Amino acid sequence: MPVMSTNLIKNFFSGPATRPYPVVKREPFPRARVRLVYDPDKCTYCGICANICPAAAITMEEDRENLRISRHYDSFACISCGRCAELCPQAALLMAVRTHEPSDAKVVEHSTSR
Amino acid sequence: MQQVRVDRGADAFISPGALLKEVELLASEGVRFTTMVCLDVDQEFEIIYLFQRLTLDMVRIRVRISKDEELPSISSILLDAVLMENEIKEFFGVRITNLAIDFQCRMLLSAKSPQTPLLKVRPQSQSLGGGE
Amino acid sequence: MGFLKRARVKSPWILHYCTGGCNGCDIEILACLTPLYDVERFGMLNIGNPKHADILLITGPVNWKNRDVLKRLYDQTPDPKVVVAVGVCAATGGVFHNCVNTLGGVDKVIPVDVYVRGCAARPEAIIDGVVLALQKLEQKNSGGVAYATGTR
Amino acid sequence: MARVTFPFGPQHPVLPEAIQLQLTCEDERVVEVLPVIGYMHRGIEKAAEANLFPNNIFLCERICGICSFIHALCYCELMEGMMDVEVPPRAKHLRVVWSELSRIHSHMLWLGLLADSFGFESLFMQCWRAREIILDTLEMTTGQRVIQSSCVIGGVRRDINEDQEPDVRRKMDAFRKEINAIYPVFAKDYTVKSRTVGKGILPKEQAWSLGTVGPTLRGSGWDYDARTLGYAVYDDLGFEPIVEDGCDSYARMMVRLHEVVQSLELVIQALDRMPKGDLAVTVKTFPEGEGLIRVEQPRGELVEYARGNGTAYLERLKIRTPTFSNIPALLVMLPGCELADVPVITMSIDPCIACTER
Repeated sequence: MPVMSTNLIKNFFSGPATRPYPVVKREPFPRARVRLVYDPDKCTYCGICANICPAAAITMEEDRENLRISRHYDSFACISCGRCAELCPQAALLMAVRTHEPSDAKVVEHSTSR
Repeated sequence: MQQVRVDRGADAFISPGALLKEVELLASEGVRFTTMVCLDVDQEFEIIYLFQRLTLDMVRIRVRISKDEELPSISSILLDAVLMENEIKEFFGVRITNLAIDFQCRMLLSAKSPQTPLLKVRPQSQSLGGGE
Repeated sequence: MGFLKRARVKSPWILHYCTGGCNGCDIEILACLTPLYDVERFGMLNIGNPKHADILLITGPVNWKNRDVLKRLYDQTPDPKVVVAVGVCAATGGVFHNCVNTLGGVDKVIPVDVYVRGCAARPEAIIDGVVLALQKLEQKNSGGVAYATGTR
Repeated sequence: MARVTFPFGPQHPVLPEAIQLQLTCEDERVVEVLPVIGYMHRGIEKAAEANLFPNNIFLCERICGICSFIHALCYCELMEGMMDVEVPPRAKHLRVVWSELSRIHSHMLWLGLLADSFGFESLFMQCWRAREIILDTLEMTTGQRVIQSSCVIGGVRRDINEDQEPDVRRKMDAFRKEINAIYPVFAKDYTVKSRTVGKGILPKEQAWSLGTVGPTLRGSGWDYDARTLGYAVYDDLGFEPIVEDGCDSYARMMVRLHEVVQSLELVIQALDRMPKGDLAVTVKTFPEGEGLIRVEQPRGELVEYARGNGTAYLERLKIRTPTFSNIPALLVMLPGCELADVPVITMSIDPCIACTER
């Protein structure tokens, strides 16, 4: 305890270290990798992201009758590795810095090719 | 042994009967157990024992046994091998005898888990995912 | 009883249990309790006894061995209680989706009220999740929502 | 005397992870201990056979969230060795920077948890506050706090560019101030010494024969560190393993404390020597044959073995994690100790259950 006391006194006068999170929101670092943003207009449904996804969060489904491909993205399975955004040839996927908000139900995003 | 690359078939296989004698010889030289790797090769198990010398080089022993053959445990000579032997027994169903501590295939898996998960072809009688 | 109900919402006690993930979310939960994110500001306290807890923070995909432990912890926690699944493996299994020994998601075993996304979940997201859990606790307290009845 | 057996865990406030120790006690003294593991087992080795081999990086990273970068590094170095890929020198230096940063963050985390295990709350808080500087550096440079996902086969995905480098150095200076304040507390404080000195003795001979690795081995007087094998660029950096002769919890703690300071110097050295150039090379082949690699994790030596067959799927991936070989040491250290010392001694091997059970 005696050795620690100098630290304690210093900490007492150095002001709080706490980030008052919900009140003051700290800007994440510009290269942070948190959330996957998808642009359905740019997507060509090539399926590279679905093949490479290590968590199987992106899946592609082929509807042979109507010649359509639908893409499903489960953000509750996404591990934010950013591999898909790196490999997307159309830059339809981006990693954004905004933190995910909590939710009370699992929702899967769908989109279908025209 | 190199840090990374090991060419296949670089060292000879020894028979399971000669295993204990070989390990005893190594242990008397001050060699300690590092790990063992089990591979499911067609109708046989290939088991690689890796040891470490005081000079930090690695020593390797390879054993090939058929799937229903028994393998003596080396845990009586090197006690710390017991966890890895239990793991192999559990994951592959290798019949290892004379284990110093036998977890009865319940070290990592539970009764409801899929049994012997690392076999390439699982026995038909076991269902995947257990039962409720 | 009005005082007890209010006290429960103003100072929820947390029980943290790891059901077999990678630890990433566990250390982020601990990071929430330490100076920089300090959830004790909200009156939250991390405790080791399920009988004192109001909020269960569960991380990791459930496996066959600790499924029973998790059920037991859930049963021992007194009503009203809120379950928060932290991290994507607690929600769906995430990267462990094809691992043989996992069940994939806490909601296969016990009912989950709040999901927190992220791998690993950031402390900011965990704080947000706990704040949402508090609202759920308040609703359950005032009888707005029927108590979770369990899947058994 | 009556013997009592009772469980320590799987849910216990000292251990964030699920492990059970079945302790048999006579009065306050532990006479027998049996670790019951398996509460965190997922089956990663099987899943690694079912995944495409580049996807296994992200799976291997999540064996353990604390030393995740080094798990990814180990897998990538193994695959590169099997496919004869030459990694660009800049990527090698970046790998050293990030693996040493994650070593610092793991050791600071452990030092805090050790302080917590004997009830020294203010020290716990101070360690974790200092650790956040490292986490900020990691987030700034790789994009994520604990699971960096920045190592790929053939190089790295992220760079520390010119605008970031002064910032990283500033953060390292800030961290040095913090560790200078924490160091004397661990080294000299009466409370810390009375709870760790002479507790959990692991004699030198037994430390070798039981197969312990990492700080547990080095705390018993063996100068073995897998970094001396010279993967990445460790052979170019001035690196000497840290050894203590005490054989007790205090010695193991001092090894880790010194390693924090050493890792800080390694980070600075790697930043100074960092050459310019490419970050990664493209890999077009598939792994074939067998490979074995040893790298040093914060907790000790990590051994990985892989066998490939020339396709995109591995035939077998075997991961021997450090805690797996440190657990037998608990069977020697715990019997004979007092019940109140069980958390401290268990913490002193830095158990990582997620690693052990994979």
